[in-house]
Amino acid sequence: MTLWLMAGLLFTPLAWAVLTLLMNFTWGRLVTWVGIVVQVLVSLGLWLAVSRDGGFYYGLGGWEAPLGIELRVDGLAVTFVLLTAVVASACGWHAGVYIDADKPWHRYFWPLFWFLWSGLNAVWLGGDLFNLYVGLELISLSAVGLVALGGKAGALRASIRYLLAALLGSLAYLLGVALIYGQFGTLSIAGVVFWLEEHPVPAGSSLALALMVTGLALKTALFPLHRWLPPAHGIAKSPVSALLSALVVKASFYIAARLWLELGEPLGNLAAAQLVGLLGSAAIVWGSWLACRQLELKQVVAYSSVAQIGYLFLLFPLTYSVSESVTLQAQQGITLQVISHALAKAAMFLAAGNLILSTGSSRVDALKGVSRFLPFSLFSFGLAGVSLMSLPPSGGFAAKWLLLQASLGSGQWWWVLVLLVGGLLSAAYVFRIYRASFLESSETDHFYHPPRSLEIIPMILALLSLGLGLVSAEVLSVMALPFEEEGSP
Amino acid sequence: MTLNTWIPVLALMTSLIASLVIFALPEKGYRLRTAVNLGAALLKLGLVVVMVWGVFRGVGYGVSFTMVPGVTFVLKADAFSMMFAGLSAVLWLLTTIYAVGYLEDSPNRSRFFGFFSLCVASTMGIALAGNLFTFFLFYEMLTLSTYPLVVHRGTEKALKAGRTYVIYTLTGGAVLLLAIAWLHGVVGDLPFREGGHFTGSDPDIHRSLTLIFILLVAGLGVKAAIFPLHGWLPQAMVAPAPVSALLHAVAVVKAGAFGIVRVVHDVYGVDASSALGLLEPLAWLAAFTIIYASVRALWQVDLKRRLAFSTVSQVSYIILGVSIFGPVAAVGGLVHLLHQGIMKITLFFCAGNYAETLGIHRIDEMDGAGRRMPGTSVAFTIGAFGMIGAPPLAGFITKWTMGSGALAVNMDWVVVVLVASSLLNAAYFLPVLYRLWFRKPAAHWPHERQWGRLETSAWLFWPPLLTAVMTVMVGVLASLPFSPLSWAELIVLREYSP
Amino acid sequence: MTTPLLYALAGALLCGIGLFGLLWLRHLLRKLLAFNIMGSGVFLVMVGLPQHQSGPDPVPQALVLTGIVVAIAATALAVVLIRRYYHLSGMSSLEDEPSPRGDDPE
Amino acid sequence: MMLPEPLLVIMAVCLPLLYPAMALRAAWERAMRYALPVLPLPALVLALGSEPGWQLEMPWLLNGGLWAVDGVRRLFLLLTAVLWMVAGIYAVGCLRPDHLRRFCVFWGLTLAGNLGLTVAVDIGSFYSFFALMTFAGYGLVVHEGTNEAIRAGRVYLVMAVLGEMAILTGLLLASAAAGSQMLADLPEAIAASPRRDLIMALLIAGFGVKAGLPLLHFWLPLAHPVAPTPASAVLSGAMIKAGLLGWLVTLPFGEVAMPGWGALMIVAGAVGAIGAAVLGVCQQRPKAVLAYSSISQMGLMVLMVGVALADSGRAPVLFSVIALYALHHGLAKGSLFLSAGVSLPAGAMRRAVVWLLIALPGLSLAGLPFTSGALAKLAMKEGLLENRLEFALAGYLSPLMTAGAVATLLLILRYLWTLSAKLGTGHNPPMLVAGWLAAVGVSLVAFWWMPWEAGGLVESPVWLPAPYQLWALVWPMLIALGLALLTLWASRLVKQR
Repeated sequence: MTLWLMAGLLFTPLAWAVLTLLMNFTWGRLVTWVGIVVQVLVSLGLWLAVSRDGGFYYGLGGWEAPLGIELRVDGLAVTFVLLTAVVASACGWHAGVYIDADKPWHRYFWPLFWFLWSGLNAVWLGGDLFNLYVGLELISLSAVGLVALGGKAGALRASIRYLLAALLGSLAYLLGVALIYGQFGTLSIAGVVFWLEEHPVPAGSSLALALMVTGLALKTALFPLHRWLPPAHGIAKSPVSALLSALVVKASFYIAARLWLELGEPLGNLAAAQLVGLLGSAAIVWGSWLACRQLELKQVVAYSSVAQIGYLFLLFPLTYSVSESVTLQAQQGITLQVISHALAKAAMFLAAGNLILSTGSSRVDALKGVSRFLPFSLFSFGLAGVSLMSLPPSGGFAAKWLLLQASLGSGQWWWVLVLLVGGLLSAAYVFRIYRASFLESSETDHFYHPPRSLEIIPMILALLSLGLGLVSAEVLSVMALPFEEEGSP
Repeated sequence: MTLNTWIPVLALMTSLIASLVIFALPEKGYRLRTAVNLGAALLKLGLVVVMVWGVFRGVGYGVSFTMVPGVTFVLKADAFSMMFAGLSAVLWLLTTIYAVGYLEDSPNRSRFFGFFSLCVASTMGIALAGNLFTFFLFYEMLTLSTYPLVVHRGTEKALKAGRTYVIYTLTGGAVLLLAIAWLHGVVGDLPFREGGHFTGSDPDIHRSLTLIFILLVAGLGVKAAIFPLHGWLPQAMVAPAPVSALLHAVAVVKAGAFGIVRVVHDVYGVDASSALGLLEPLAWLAAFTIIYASVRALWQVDLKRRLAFSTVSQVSYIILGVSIFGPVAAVGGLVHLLHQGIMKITLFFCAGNYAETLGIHRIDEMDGAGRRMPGTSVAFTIGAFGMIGAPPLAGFITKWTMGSGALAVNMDWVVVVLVASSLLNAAYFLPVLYRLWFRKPAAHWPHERQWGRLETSAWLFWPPLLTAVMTVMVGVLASLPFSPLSWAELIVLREYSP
Repeated sequence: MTTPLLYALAGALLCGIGLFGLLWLRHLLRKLLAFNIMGSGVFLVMVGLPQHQSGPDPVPQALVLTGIVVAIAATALAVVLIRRYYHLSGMSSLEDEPSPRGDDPE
Repeated sequence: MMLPEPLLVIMAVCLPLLYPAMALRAAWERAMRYALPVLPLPALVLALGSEPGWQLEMPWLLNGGLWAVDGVRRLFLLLTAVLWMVAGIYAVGCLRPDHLRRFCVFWGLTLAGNLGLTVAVDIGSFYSFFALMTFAGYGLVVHEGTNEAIRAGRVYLVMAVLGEMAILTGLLLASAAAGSQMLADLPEAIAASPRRDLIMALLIAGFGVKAGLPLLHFWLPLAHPVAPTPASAVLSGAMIKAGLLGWLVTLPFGEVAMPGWGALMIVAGAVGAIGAAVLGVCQQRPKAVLAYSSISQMGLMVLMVGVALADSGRAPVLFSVIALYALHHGLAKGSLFLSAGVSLPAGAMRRAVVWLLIALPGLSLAGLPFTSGALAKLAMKEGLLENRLEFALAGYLSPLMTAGAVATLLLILRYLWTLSAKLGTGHNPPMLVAGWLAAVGVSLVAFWWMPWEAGGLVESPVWLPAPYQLWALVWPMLIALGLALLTLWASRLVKQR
């Protein structure tokens, strides 16, 4: 059964990518929606299977590592697979209605969308470092393509900038992989850990880790390597922005986190961990600050991503040389942050897109007084904002709670301040939007209500991110021992 | 899962679902919206009455599940939560009636009532929360759902007030979160328990406990508007009258005060708080707030602002009451939770009536309004005298009980504070009453509306009268069973002899 | 100093040059070429560094093959984008706005 | 069978308390006006018809309510009921139609408070009614709406609020010391309390505001004259006695001798009695003179309170004397105030009768033989006899009383003098006359059938003083007359120059 599920999971996206490449936009949409159903069902099935029976290793086509592709199917991975399915299908659904079918180049949306999806699945499930690289590249290239779909010069500039950053990050990562293989003779993280248990740490091996983490940080847009992100996320079509912010940046972070959790203890050092944490904090503050200053709605959301990504990197200091329980809390907290941010940010971008459609302008000022029309999307935007502000009962709150506990438990109280200030700063930019919408002005008497299907999608996502906090214990229990799985080297 | 598990959840859900339904209703669906509002309010009141009776007989209502690893979400009905729940259920009903009349013909009513119900759901959640974590959850929800109401008018002034409000409350929330998380880190997940948890606790953690207590009070003190964290409250008075009435007089500030009482009584335990030396400074702070805000109120010319400062002052009575280490004073503090709510809502209703019917906002415009609107003015008079502490009204019962309690534990200075506050209250309320009844009315009112037979719309007319009658009744019938005083005595009995 | 190690060092050098070019050059095609140089350097390191007693390790060879495919795909995409960008804006670089020093990989 | 007394007492309090509800309908204004005299009727029946000793328990009321009537309270209740009733009759006649309903509302509330505090035995309801009377009284004071009335009202209110707070604090402290919510438990507890002096000071000052204690009296000469005439009558006749009653029921009489407080009160009383007379004779307006006269008379009662405090053994006897004096003074002062509003008839004979009826209650105050005043004065004299008292100031009491009597008559003469300048000729509304005549009648005649006690101090038949007593009563009056004539002559002289 699981074999069929795995096969479905891996090959549907690729197959659909090829299939849709051959069609125009309208047909592609129809086919994609069928594919989405298949993919969601498969992801759900796999998630259920793993949550019942536990994780396993899966050699693709019966080939074993190192030459074959070995997949690691554990609770965390399938949770992310499911998350991807949810967010991507929401974006796909939304895009089908949102994107203008008349522009000829828009038909490339569907293949790129499916390549992106397959790349994401490859990253979540990837077991060895090189396959992760391939997955990352697949993601990057299709993401760049999606950004470029905007078609205007600005979109192209943003996408080229994005592409260069992504490629540089990939190469840095690949160089790290090369060094690792050169030193340890294996590509599997578990293998490296196994090797390190037997031997003393060779000199210079920290360099490999540093290179990989730096490359991935660049792809994740950690401050101060974040400057490619806001233009790309801000200028892309709303469903694309949602995909990029919700999932794409998470993929590179996911690899970085796995590397750090396995290799951080032997290869990393305290200063590096604290430095990464510090950069994360700077990202939180700086990103939020800039988000407050943006004039365009989607830029606000994009800078908010920069800030929210900062939280993720608090994982590094909070798991380095601390007690077992703190590590666990930090991991759980970050996992929740990834999920809730993915849901909330996707909801926010989609809602922002709808609002732009409604008001006919992408500026924050244009929202003046729209709340009197009870725009559904504004409501979704607001609910997603609750999660971003990490207020209860959202998943963001649960994440923040766990991170607070981890910071207090590890004695690194300075992250507590960062977390609290970050929450307030995010409130500042979220409330800026609310505020604008409540301003009564006589000028706005026209308001276009987008189709219901466009409006309902961000609402579902926002509600999911809001409700995540209430069920976070269950969600986390499925990812029992996240990132850690004894496996064959 | 028995029915008893579900009753608290249902009580919470009534307003939550009402809120969603109202959001979904079209703006023009006036009758249906009113029906949903009132139906939900009545249903909730019924559920609360059932729970009050049950709690009195010792039935346990509650539900809990693990939300985040290590933390449980607990809804639980105990005597104290029923006090707050009862207050919000009763006043929600009245305020809904009032708001229907107040917002007649004004825009954005769906939005208003939706968020309004959401607020009440949060208040209910705060009342029924069974541990600090759950409390915090609803506490923040309250912040969020009140913001749209504060800025409802959409004017620059309202938005500015909303901004101030959000800055204050979210910062307070952050501090509170820190405190709760820290406490959780030190001792784990603590359910509210009568008598508290820290009696005879390990001396090693006393320093942390003290710091956490300060943070908790600071966080909760924002909503409870303790000096110097009260700045948002007078500004938030730009909101429509029902909002000022229910939320700022009752729900929001009470949420803060309620939280402080919870912390002192049911987390730390009154013995432990006293032993840690935390109560005395809190009492002084509350006393200072009482006096300070009353003095500030003297200089306000806007009626609602004056009432707002009065709220700041009165809420600190609750805190003063619980921070005196003695059962009788605690009764006085707790009972004020209800009394202040009833009295202040009366005053705000009346202020709203004056504004809506005659266009009066400033105190110097109120000359002779008593002749034009006798019913409202009688209610206002009763409310004001209640605030002053004139017997036999609600405020007197509070002051008398608290004063007796303070004397019983030899904190004589509290009596001085009470008397000074009463004098100040008289100084800022009596001139208003004088203008109402004994000045000649102006030639014409700033903005008069005719409503037909009654002095104002019937929706606006009856709620303040009812609350005024309640103000009298809870005072006169203070010794009946199930009166606020008796209920507060029950709470304190359970707290002091757990 | 074995030959493979020499390869690896040369690869590292190429990487450095490529990185320099990627960050320093303005023209987009030059940047792209710099990327390719850097990629070649990485591949050199990859095949050069891991050595078995029994001669070259076959695994990196396979990996590098895949890597080259990926690099070609990326290059192709980049060329398409740059061309289109040039058509739309008439510019061959991204420098229309002042770029702050050091923190941006352009 | 339900006892009639509890029913009556509830009616007595609730009737005036609920009466203001009639103001809701403008059409009932006329009925409201004519209902004024009916309001104190149940209280009157209660005071006359029931024997003291019953009580009504209401455990649900405030902190546990208990209403009862004992001997002293019964007299106060009687005074209150009678005076409010005659003033009510008078009010029907004299009220102008503007703001009539407002006046009636405050009238009813004030009356309810005044009656209620007389029957209340628990602290909560006593204080509640006291406050009700105080605050509602404000409405009566400022009713006319003139600048003067408003100023007087402000002073009244400020003093009243301060007084209320003093009472509240005092009661709170006393109640905490006693651990009880009943007035009856307070005296003992106060006597034993370590904070005795503080409590005493607070209570004396608090009730003293109402009773016109010197230095706390400022509001009184301002407020009494400006109020409408019937309101002045009840203010000066009945409400002022509420302060006295407050002292009687709370202070620790008979528990322990407190010479210090006693002396203080005696001095205060003396200052009040004589000082008020000095100020009073300089007043131009008749009602102001009467207000000072009230302070002066209250001074004498304060004096007795002081003696009762100083000499715990005499307290029970003095209680009945104080009650008697209060009753007498209330009725007489009430009819004097009411007389300030009548107009003189045309005929000379009738005029003479009217003047006689105006003067008689005044002379009664001064102790004219065969009046209630004579009885009260004699009882007081007997009660304060030097040889039965044991404290330092006892020797000064007799001259003080004499001086007081002189002062009283001087004030009355001054009142008549100023009144004669002011009273015009004209037609009186019948109800006004009826009210006034009733007041005079009650003061002069009905008094003798009232259930007062003289504590066995005055030989019967009480209304006929013994010769030596006669002289004791008369010679201060002669002095006063002499002084008055002297002044008159002197002023003529000055005018001629």
